[in-house]
Amino acid sequence: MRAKEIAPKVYEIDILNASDEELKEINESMGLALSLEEMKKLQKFFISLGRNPTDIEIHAIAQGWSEHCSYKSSKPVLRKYIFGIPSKHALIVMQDDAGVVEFNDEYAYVFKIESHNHPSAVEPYGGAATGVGGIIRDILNMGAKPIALVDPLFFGPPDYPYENLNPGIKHPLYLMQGVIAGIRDYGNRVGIPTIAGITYFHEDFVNNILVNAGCLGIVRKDKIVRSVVSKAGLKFVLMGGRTGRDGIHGVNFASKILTEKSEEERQAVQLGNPIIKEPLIHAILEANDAGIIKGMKDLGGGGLGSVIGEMCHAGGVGAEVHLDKVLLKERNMAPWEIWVSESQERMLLAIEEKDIEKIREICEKWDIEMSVIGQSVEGSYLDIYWYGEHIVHLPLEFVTAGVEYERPYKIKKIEKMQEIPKEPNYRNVLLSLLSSYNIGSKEWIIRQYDHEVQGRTVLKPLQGIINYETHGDAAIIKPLKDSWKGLAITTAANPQIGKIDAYKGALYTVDEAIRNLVAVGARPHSFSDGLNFGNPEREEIMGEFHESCRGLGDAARFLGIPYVSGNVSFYNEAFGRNIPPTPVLMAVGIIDDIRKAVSADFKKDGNSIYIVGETREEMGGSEYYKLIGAKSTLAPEVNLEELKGRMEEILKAMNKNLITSCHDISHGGLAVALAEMSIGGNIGVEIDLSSMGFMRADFKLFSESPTRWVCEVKRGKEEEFERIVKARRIGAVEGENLKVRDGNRWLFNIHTNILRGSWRNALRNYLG
Amino acid sequence: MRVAILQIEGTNCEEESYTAFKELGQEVEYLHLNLLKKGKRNLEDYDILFIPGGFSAGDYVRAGAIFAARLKAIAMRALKDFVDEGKIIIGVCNGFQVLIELGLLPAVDGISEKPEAALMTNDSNRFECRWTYLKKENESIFTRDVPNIISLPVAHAEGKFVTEKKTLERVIENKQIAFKYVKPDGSRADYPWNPNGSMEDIAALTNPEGNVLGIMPHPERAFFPYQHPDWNRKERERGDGFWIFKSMISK
Amino acid sequence: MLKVTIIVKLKEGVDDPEGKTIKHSLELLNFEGIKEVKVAKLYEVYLDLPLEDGKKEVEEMIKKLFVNPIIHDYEVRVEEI
Amino acid sequence: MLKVTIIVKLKEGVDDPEGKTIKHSLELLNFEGIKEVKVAKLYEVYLDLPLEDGKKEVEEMIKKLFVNPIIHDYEVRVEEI
Ligand SMILES: Nc1ncnc2c1ncn2[C@@H]1O[C@H](COP(=O)(O)OP(=O)(O)O)[C@@H](O)[C@H]1O
Ligand SMILES: [Mg+2]
Repeated sequence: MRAKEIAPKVYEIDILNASDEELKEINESMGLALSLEEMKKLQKFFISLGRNPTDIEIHAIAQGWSEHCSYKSSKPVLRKYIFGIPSKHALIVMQDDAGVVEFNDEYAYVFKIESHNHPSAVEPYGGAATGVGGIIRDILNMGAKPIALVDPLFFGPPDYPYENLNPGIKHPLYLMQGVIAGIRDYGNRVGIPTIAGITYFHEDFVNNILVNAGCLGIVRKDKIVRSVVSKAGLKFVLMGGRTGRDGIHGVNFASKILTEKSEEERQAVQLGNPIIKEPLIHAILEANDAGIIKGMKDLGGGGLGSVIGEMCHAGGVGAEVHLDKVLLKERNMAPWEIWVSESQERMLLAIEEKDIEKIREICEKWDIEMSVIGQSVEGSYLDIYWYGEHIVHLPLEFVTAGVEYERPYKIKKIEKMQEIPKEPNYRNVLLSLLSSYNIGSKEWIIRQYDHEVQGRTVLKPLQGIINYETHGDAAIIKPLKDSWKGLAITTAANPQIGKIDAYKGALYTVDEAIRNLVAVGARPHSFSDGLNFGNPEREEIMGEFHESCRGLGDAARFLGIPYVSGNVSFYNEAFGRNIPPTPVLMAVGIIDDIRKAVSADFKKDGNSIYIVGETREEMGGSEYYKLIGAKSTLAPEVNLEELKGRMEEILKAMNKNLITSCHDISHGGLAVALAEMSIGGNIGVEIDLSSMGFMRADFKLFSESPTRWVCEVKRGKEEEFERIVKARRIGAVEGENLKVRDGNRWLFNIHTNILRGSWRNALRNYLG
Repeated sequence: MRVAILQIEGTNCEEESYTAFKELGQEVEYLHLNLLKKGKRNLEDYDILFIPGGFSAGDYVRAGAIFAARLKAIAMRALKDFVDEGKIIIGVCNGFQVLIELGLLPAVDGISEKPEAALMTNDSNRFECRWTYLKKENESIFTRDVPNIISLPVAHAEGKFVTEKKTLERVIENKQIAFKYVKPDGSRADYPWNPNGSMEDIAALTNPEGNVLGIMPHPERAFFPYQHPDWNRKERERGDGFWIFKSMISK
Repeated sequence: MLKVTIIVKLKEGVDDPEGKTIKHSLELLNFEGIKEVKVAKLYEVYLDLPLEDGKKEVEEMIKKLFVNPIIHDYEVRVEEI
Repeated sequence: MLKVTIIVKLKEGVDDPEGKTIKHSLELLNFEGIKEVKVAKLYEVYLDLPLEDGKKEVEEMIKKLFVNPIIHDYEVRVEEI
C-alpha cells in the first residue's frame, strides 16, 4: 500500500494507480471488510474526482457501506415483504433508530429490538451489556423515556461436553452466565426493568450464540425527536462518554464470520458504562423537555461517521466537522479512528447556537462531558477538519447511500416424514419436559433482573401466588399514571421449526407472539423484528432469509400489524455451521384497561378449563420429539384465519371478565401449559382429553400446534363463554393434583409440588 | 411538608418516590447532590429527606459507599442538624445502604463516626427481585398507619443486615426494628421469604429516636394497588407502601 | 509515582456467598478436592504524590471509602514506581 | 493442602468503568494526585490435592471459570500450606 502523510496522522492512500491485487491489499490492511467489487467502485469514484483519497475518507465510505450500516444484502428482501404494512397507528416506521407508534391522543411508544451476537460470543459480559446500552440509546434518541427491556438469548446446551468445543469457543454455561450478568448489571444500574425475554438452548447455537435486546420507551408526541438535521447552522454537540479506540470496526466485525481468531478482535468489543448512561438519560430527557433538541442520534455501529452522515443526508444539508474538538479517552488517536470509533454512551445533538449555554448547564448538573464538534452547513458535502487541515471533502450521498445486492438464493425442498414412536410413560415424559432447560423455570434469570423498577410493571413476568409463581406469557407496563391503558410486551422465536421450514417457522413465530399478547388480554398492535441468519453469501441461507421474511410479512399483513423497526444480523456462521433461521419478534399489544389483564396461574376451585384451537399431529420441532429422539419434518401449520378468529373471540371474552386465567400452548404442548398454570396457582385440575376427539393421547398432550390457549373460565359463565369463543371444555380446577385422563383411561396424577419441583430444577441443576 | 429526594448518578427510583409524595399532596422536589455541593440548595429548607433506591455511582466498591462518602464530605453537618431537629430521613434500598455507611443507622449511641453495621451480599449471591411479606415490629412515625402485615418488593444484591452481637442487642432493646421479613401468616421467615439472610430477618430499622428509617423493600413500588402481583387475587384500596408514606406525613 | 495496592477481604467468620457460589460452580464442573473459595477485591491506586503524603492519603481513602470495618479486613501496600 | 491465589485483572486498554467511577469519586472527595484506579478480583481457592494435580486443576479452573483471555490478564500462585 502506498501512502503519504499529509497532516498529522492523516495519510493519502494511492488508489488511483492500484491494481486489483493492491486494492485487495488495501482492503485487508485497513480492515475495511469490502469486496473487490466495492473497492473498484471506490477507485472509480476517486478517478472521477481526479485525486487520491485520504485514509479517513476511505474509512468513512467503507463504514457507510458495511452490511451493518447499509443493509446491503437484506434491503431488497425487506422491502418486498416486511416494509409498508399499512397501519393507522404507526407514526414513524423503519426510518429512524426506532419505530414510533401511537399510544393515545397525547403519547406514543417507541421500540426496537437489535442483535449483539458476535461481541457477546467473544466477551459475554461486556458484549451483552453493550447490547443493552445500545438499544436504550436507540429509544432515547427519539426523545423517549426508556421504560422496558427484553432479552431473547440463544445458547448451546448447558450440558454440552467441554471436549467437543471448537477452539476459541467458550462453553454455553460460561457464555450464558456472562451474558445474563452483563444484562443484569447494565439494565439494573440504569433503572430500566427487564420484563421479558427468551432463553433457548440448542446445539445449533454452540458456535454462534445470539444475544438480542429490545427496549421500549414512551414519549409525548410533541416531544418526538427525529434523527434528522434539516437546517444549516445547527451546532453538533457530542455528549456523554469520551471517544476511544474501543469498538473500532465493530460494524465490520458484526459482518464477519466468527473464527478461532475472533478472540483477537478485542478492539471490536465496546464496553458500556451504565454510570455514564444513567445520568445521560436524565440529561437528554431534561434537554428535550426544555425543547432545545433539534435533531439527535446515538452513536452506535459506525460511530460519528454514520451519525453525522445519515442525519445530514436525511435532512438535505451538508456537515462541517472539527475532529480535534472531540474529547478523547486516549491521546494519539488518528482522525480516522475518531471518525469510526464505536465507543459507548455517546449522543450527538443538533442544537441552535443560542441554546448551547443551556445544554452546558444541564450537562454540568448531571456531571456529563460535552463538546461542540461542528455544524450543519448549506450544500451536500461532508467536510472534516483536523487542527485546521481540511482532510475530507466528499458528497454525503456517496458516503451514506451505500450499495445494495440482490443476492442469489435457493429455497430448500422439504421431504415430509414423521416417525410414530411407541406410546410413552406419560408421567415421566411430563416431568422430564418440565425439568428440561427449554421449558423449565427461568426464575434464576428473571429475578436477577429488576423487573419492577419504575413501578410500572402491573403484570409481572412471573405470575401467581407470591413465591409459587409460574411463567407468564407477556408482561404489562402501565406507562402513564393517569391512564389505565397498558402496553403488553412479549418476545417470540422458534428456531427448530424454522430449521425445518423457514416460512412456517416465521408464521409460527408471529402466531406465538400473538398468542402471548392475547393470553394476557392485550390486542396485538405492532412488531419489531430481529432477524438472525447465517452467511448471506450462501444461497441456501439467502433462501431461508427470503422464506422467513415472506412468512413474517404474510402473517403480519393478514393481521394488519406493522413492523415498525428491526435489525438484521447476518454472518452467524462459525466453523462451517450456520445458525438456523431465527427471526425474533418483540411484540407490543395494547390493553385498554390494565385491570382486565389476565395472568397464567389457575385461580379458583370449580372454575372450568377450556382448550381453544385445533390440535394436530404435527410434531416437527417439538420438545416431545426431541426428548424421545423421534424424527419429524411435519412442521406445525398456522392458519391465519383461525388465528384472527380465536384472537378476537378471546379478547372479547376477556373484556367481559369471563376468563380468570389464560396461557398459550407452546413448548411442551398442552400438558406443560396445564402444569405451569397449576404451579402458579398452587392448585390442581382434573382434565379429560376425550372431547379433543380421536387422536393418540401423547399427541393431544405434547403437540405444539399453533393458535391454541388454555382458558380458565369463571364458574357459572361457561355458557356465555362458549357463545363467544370456539373452545372445548376439558375439565375443572380442583384439588392439589394435575390429573389427566383420556376417557376412561388415566394417564397421570401428579401433585403440584412435584410438578413445581421438577420445573424449578431445570436450570438449578447447572447453576446451583 | 417539604420533601427532598436526593439524587446522584445511578439513583433510579426517584420518580416513583416523587409520585408517592405528590399524590399525598406534599411539596416535593428532586435534589441533586451537585446542587447541595454548590450551595444552590440547603438541607435545612426541607422537612423530609428521602434517599431513593438505585445504584448510586454504580454501587461500585460497595453498595451505597460512594454516595455516602460524598454526602458525608458535602453535608454531614447539615445532616446531623437535620436528625437532631427531629426531621425525617428515609432511605430505601440503596438509600438504606447509604444511611448505614453514613453511621445514621443503627446509631445505637447516636450518629457514629464509622459504620456500625453493613448491608452485605445476599446469601444467594444473586440480585433478588421478588415480593416479600413484612411484619411491623415497633411503632414509629413511619409505621403508625401501617397494617400489621404488608407485602412489598425487594430488588437488591446487597441487603443482608449484619452487625456485631452487642449492637444487635442494643437495636432490639431500643425497639429499632421497624419491619421483619415473615411468611405470609406472620411466622418466622426462611429463604426466600427472607430474601437475603438478614440477621433477625431485619428488613427495616430506625434510629433510637425513631426519625430515621432505612428499609430494604420498596414502599414506593407498592403505592398503588395494581403494583402488587396479587391484585387479581386480593382487593386493596391502596398499595401497602402507601401507608408508610401516609404515616410519615400525618401530624 | 506511587502504586498503592489495597486488598479488601471479608473478615474471618463473615459469610462469603460469592466464594460459596464459586465453590459450587467449580464442583458442578467436576473439579475435586475444593475445601473453600474466598473472594476479595483488589484496588490499585496510582498516586502522583511523595511517599509520606501518599501514605496518609491512602489511610484516609480506606477509611472513607474502601472498607466497612464491620465486615472487612484489609491489607495495603504502598510502593514507589 | 494447597492455597491457590488467583488475581484477575482487566487487560491494558480494556475500559474499566468501575475503576473510572472510583477515581472520579475520590476526586470529588478532594483526594489529590490520583492518576488511575484499577480494580481486580482476588480469589483464594483451598484445595486438598497433591501439588502437581492441584496445579493442573487450577489451570483448568482458570480457563473454564475465572478468566476470559480476551479481556483479562491473571496471576496465579499455588503454595502448600
Ligand atoms: N432471558 C430472559 N429474560 C427475561 N425473561 C425471560 C428470559 N427468558 C425467559 N424469560 C421469561 O420467562 C417466561 C417464559 O419464557 P418462555 O418459556 O420462552 O415462554 P413461553 O411459555 O411463551 O414459551 C416469559 O415470561 C419470558 O419473558
Ligand atoms: Mg407463552
